[in-house]
Amino acid sequence: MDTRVTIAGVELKNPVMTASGTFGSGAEYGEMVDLNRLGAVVTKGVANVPWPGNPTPRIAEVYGGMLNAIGLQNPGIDVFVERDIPFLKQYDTKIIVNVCGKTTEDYVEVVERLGDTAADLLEINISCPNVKEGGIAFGQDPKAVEAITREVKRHAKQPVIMKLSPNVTDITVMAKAAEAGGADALSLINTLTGMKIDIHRRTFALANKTGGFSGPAVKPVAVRMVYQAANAVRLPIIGMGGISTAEDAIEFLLAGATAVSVGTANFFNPYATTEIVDGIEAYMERYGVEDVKELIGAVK
Amino acid sequence: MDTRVTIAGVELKNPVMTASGTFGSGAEYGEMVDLNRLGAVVTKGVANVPWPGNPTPRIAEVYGGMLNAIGLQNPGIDVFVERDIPFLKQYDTKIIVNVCGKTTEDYVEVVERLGDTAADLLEINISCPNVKEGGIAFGQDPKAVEAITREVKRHAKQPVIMKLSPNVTDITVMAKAAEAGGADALSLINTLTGMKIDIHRRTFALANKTGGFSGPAVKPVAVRMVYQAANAVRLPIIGMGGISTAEDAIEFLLAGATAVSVGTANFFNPYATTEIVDGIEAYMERYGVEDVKELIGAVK
Amino acid sequence: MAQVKIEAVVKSQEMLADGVYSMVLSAPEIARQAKAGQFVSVYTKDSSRLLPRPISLCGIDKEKGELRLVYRVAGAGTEEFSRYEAGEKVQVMGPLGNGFPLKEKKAILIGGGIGIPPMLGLMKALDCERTAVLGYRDSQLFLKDEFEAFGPVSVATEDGSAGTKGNVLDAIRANGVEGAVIYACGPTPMLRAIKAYAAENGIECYISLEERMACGIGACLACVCQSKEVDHHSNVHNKRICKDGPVFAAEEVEI
Amino acid sequence: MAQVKIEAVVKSQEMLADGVYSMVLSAPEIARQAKAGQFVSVYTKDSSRLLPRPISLCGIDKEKGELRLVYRVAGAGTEEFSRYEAGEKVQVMGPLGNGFPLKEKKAILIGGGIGIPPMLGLMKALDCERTAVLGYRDSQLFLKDEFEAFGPVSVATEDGSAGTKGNVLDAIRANGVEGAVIYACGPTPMLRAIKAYAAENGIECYISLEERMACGIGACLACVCQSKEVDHHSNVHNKRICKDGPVFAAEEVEI
Ligand SMILES: Cc1cc2nc3c(=O)[nH]c(=O)nc-3n(C[C@H](O)[C@H](O)[C@H](O)COP(=O)(O)OP(=O)(O)OC[C@H]3O[C@@H](n4cnc5c(N)ncnc54)[C@H](O)[C@@H]3O)c2cc1C
Ligand SMILES: Cc1cc2nc3c(=O)[nH]c(=O)nc-3n(C[C@H](O)[C@H](O)[C@H](O)COP(=O)(O)OP(=O)(O)OC[C@H]3O[C@@H](n4cnc5c(N)ncnc54)[C@H](O)[C@@H]3O)c2cc1C
Ligand SMILES: Cc1cc2nc3c(=O)[nH]c(=O)nc-3n(C[C@H](O)[C@H](O)[C@H](O)COP(=O)(O)O)c2cc1C
Ligand SMILES: Cc1cc2nc3c(=O)[nH]c(=O)nc-3n(C[C@H](O)[C@H](O)[C@H](O)COP(=O)(O)O)c2cc1C
Ligand code: FES
Ligand code: FES
Repeated sequence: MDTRVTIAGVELKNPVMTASGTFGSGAEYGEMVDLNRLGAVVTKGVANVPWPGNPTPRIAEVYGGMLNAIGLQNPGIDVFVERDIPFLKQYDTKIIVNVCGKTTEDYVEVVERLGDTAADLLEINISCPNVKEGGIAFGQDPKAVEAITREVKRHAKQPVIMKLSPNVTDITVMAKAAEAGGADALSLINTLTGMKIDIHRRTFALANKTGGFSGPAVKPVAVRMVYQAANAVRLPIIGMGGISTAEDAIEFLLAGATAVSVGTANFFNPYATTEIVDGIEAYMERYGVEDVKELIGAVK
Repeated sequence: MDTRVTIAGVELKNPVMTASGTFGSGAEYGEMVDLNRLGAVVTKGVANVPWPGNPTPRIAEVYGGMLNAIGLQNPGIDVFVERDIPFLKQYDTKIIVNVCGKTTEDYVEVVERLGDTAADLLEINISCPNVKEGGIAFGQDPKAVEAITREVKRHAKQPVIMKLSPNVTDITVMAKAAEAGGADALSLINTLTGMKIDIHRRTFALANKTGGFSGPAVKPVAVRMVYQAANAVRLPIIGMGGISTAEDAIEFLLAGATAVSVGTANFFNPYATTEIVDGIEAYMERYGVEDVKELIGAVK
Repeated sequence: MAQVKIEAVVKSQEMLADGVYSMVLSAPEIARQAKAGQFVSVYTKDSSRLLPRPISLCGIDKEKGELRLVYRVAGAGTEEFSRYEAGEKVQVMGPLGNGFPLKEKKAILIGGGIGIPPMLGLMKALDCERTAVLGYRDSQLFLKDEFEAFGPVSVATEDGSAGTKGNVLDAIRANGVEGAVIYACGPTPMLRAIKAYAAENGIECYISLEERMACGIGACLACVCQSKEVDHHSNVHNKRICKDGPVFAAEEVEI
Repeated sequence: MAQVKIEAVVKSQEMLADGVYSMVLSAPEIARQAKAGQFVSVYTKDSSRLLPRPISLCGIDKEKGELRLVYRVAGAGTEEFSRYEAGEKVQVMGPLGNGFPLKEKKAILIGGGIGIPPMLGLMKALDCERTAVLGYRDSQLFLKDEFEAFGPVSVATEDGSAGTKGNVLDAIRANGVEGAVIYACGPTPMLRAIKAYAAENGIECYISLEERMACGIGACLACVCQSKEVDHHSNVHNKRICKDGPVFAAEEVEI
């Protein structure tokens, strides 16, 4: 049985990876999960300098999911390169570094610093709904998507995955803009913008008022967007949004994703990623699928 | 205790109404629910001529909600005016007629036919994701929103509520466009576009491939959009999307809605609407709220 | 009176065959009004699954106020039901749908697979000569002995391990089953074949259909089938299985 | 070893005061490693509520492999827990967090409201002179008698119905409670006052903090508090309560 998939020339032992921001840089979950079993670990977003993130409360539970407004707290690229990359290097898994920034220059700085590291792929987050500058501001305008993609590509040594926002009228427009800018792959979806109000205290549940909505509840939107994007561009797609079981992961593959990321599910099932790896194999066995690549985009 | 609210000059005995398409024209649920207790009944969308709707399967269950692709099956305005309006007229509740169409002329024709009926308000659905022509095509472009609003307003005798799609980058742009076109009120949200794939049969769960996603799972997106729209325009807003309890309804009021619609919840709890009416009163009692209008937009 | 949504109590649960269960519910408000061929909407307790599971009435005990549901585990919802033990409380709405018309003619009752249970309710309710033709996958002939109390029973099995090898029509032909009215419930290909058979032989025929449902009471228009005549509700050719059906005269619908 | 997520079994459940429950879980893999001041993440069975409910360890029985959780019903999740009976299975992850440092000095243990339970675990774990100061709403003095087995106990109640009327600091002053190290858990305003009190009096002080959590193990950065020094993980001034805490030296954090 062949579970390997390839993204922009990088071969993953299986299509299962972690979603940025839900798995740290792997160290915390590494106590419970064998990182060697994952196709890739995608790290929390890292910027050129340390970011303190947003005030608390940063998360709220909602029906079938959660809102977060972490605000991209991160130690900055220096600490990251010194500490987190060497940590991940110990494992037989691919390293995908998620990059955030407030300006194009910020992104470029991080990307350049990563050039001579062991990072296998770069995932550029232009879709974080929780920061005032950068983030989603880039991800909701096709011209901005194309421009930042082009600029990042000019400076990147590794292949570049553009991570798109679902908070748009037409995801195919954004996907095509990233393709036009030279992206090697796409990740989608980042979180939907959501809000929760505490009716007893009459306040917002999050200090930031709005937050990014993730978890099983968002899956139908994510599957739809992956399907639309996969049928609009020729790039490999990393699908995510509500994946918590192997069935969910397979749904994304059938919709057109080449690989999948598991995010919020880690919080309620720390063993989710490896259970999904096992579950995909069991499905392939059951239906006599020799090569996982046969599943990609098989439902049209 | 005063639970009355006013939308475009029409006074509702309480802010609880049904969401279009989930309650027929009231007759079916009337066997279980006392329609006299509702602020208003919003009917299933009606077009100028009968529409057969989409092939089955038209619905699919998803985590915390459902997808539907009914495709606006309806008997056409003639049967509607003859049968459904007189039925609703028997009750002490307001009648809001939801209008759909493929072209601006279709909408105008229906609106004109409704002019001398007992309909109290018109809700114009420019956001149905399940029909090829009309529907969402109008609702995702601000110029089209403004134009159709203006045209409908020119022909409407009753106040006009424009029903907006959440499948947009910026809901405030659409809200402002409707306001500019002369809308008297806004309804939001219609359904999010979603997809489900049956991994065992390797087919789409819906004959239509995509469907409108509704139910408790979508609430955080709906609350956020109601809040954003309420803070962008001066129009009263009818909030909906995942409301199944009084707590949910109050969350929408606090976010800025003047009234709320209950949709998918009717399917798993036919008594949802009247339970919500009771629950809002209990909340007002508990917190000493004399007038429900104090709650509207109280969280900023 | 009309349908109600109530909290029913499980009286008993029993496995009849691999994955096929019989559950008796105490639901007097529903049982009082119910008739054969109607169904109930059963709700799961798992709040990620909100839509009703429509299940036909296999038995109605008006005196005890009980309903019997016989169902196959088909997914997560029915799997949840199969774990209920006596005493468990369940949200149930009903009775829903029209039920079978009770004709005073020699009747052939045809059930295929999980379409068998509603025919047992009808078998009991009819008061004329009647014979049952039951199609199973294999030799696990659930409910068959209960039908035999009311009339002769022919069996077809897909694997040939009992009765006629093949489908219900094979069993009808093999056993020379005759009648003046057919009632049938089962998979669509079976119903399609029966409709054709009835038409050819000029036999009155009623079939019970299935479709995905949301409201279960005729409001949402999810569960339509194509009807020959313009339907009275939507003024098109779409009858609602939950409200106008699930039982239709075979010639009324395109399947 | 490290934290694990396991299926624990409820051994007993008891109401201690209005809305305050004591639940004992069999969870040997966690109990074996646990220490006072740590907590566990408890998951609800309702699949609409996915995040963990962090609950402190009130008692750890390493021999029996049991954990005791004492919790207040604060919302839907804890309400669900309160309905569990012996035999119920529960998903639990732990042990989480750092726990209290066990100093060999005369200790004052201060618990306010639902901050009382973790102090009982510490009261048992300490092996030096120790006194407890417990702040309650009213005369329902849950767990008080259990503290008394290990040392003197002072009580404050908001309504004055038992002990000193007022808060824990009022009780400390009223009873002339003295010590060389303070351990405290309770609402933030109480902790803030204790921090100031300890600083004024030059007493070493450890406080246990709370924040909304998603991962519970330091990966998601949801549960931060502001720290005086740059934290080693994110290189900013944000310590993670779930991983770097929940217990902090009072001067380490801004509250
Ligand atoms: C009028 C009617 C009567 C029925 N009577 C019986 C009966 O007596 N015994 C029995 O075993 N089954 C019966 N069924 C089928 C039964 O409703 C489904 O097997 C059941 O809903 C599956 O639920 P699940 O959660 O196990 O499966 P899932 O596949 O997880 O269900 C997902 C969703 O699809 C719906 N669904 C799945 N299969 C069907 C289906 N075949 N028909 C309608 N909705 C479906 C479910 O209700 C749910 O909303 C009947 C269906 C209808 C429409
Ligand atoms: C380290 C730590 C230890 C704790 N120890 C105890 C204890 O021993 N006994 C006890 O009764 N309570 C304790 N709490 C508080 C307890 O976690 C909350 O009361 C509980 O999570 C409420 O859940 P709910 O579903 O009942 O309420 P809801 O309000 O419905 O919960 C909604 C969401 O908010 C979270 N949440 C709500 N209140 C809190 C809170 N105060 N802190 C963190 N998350 C919260 C829930 O976990 C859930 O994700 C502790 C909290 C922390 C952080
Ligand atoms: C707590 C949290 C933090 C996140 N941080 C990041 C981030 O730093 N960079 C990023 O690109 N996406 C981030 N995301 C988005 C996820 O990577 C993912 O796109 C989204 O959560 C949808 O997947 P899920 O439903 O499986 O969680 C974060 C999500 C969560 C829940
Ligand atoms: C089965 C179904 C049919 C619907 N039909 C219509 C319709 O005809 N016109 C319309 O404007 N909205 C229609 N809607 C959208 C609802 O009115 C509502 O906007 C949406 O479902 C969100 O609310 P909810 O989550 O409470 O269901 C329909 C929704 C459902 C589930
Ligand atoms: S299920 Fe709603 S009309 Fe039949
Ligand atoms: S809860 Fe995730 S870092 Fe603490």
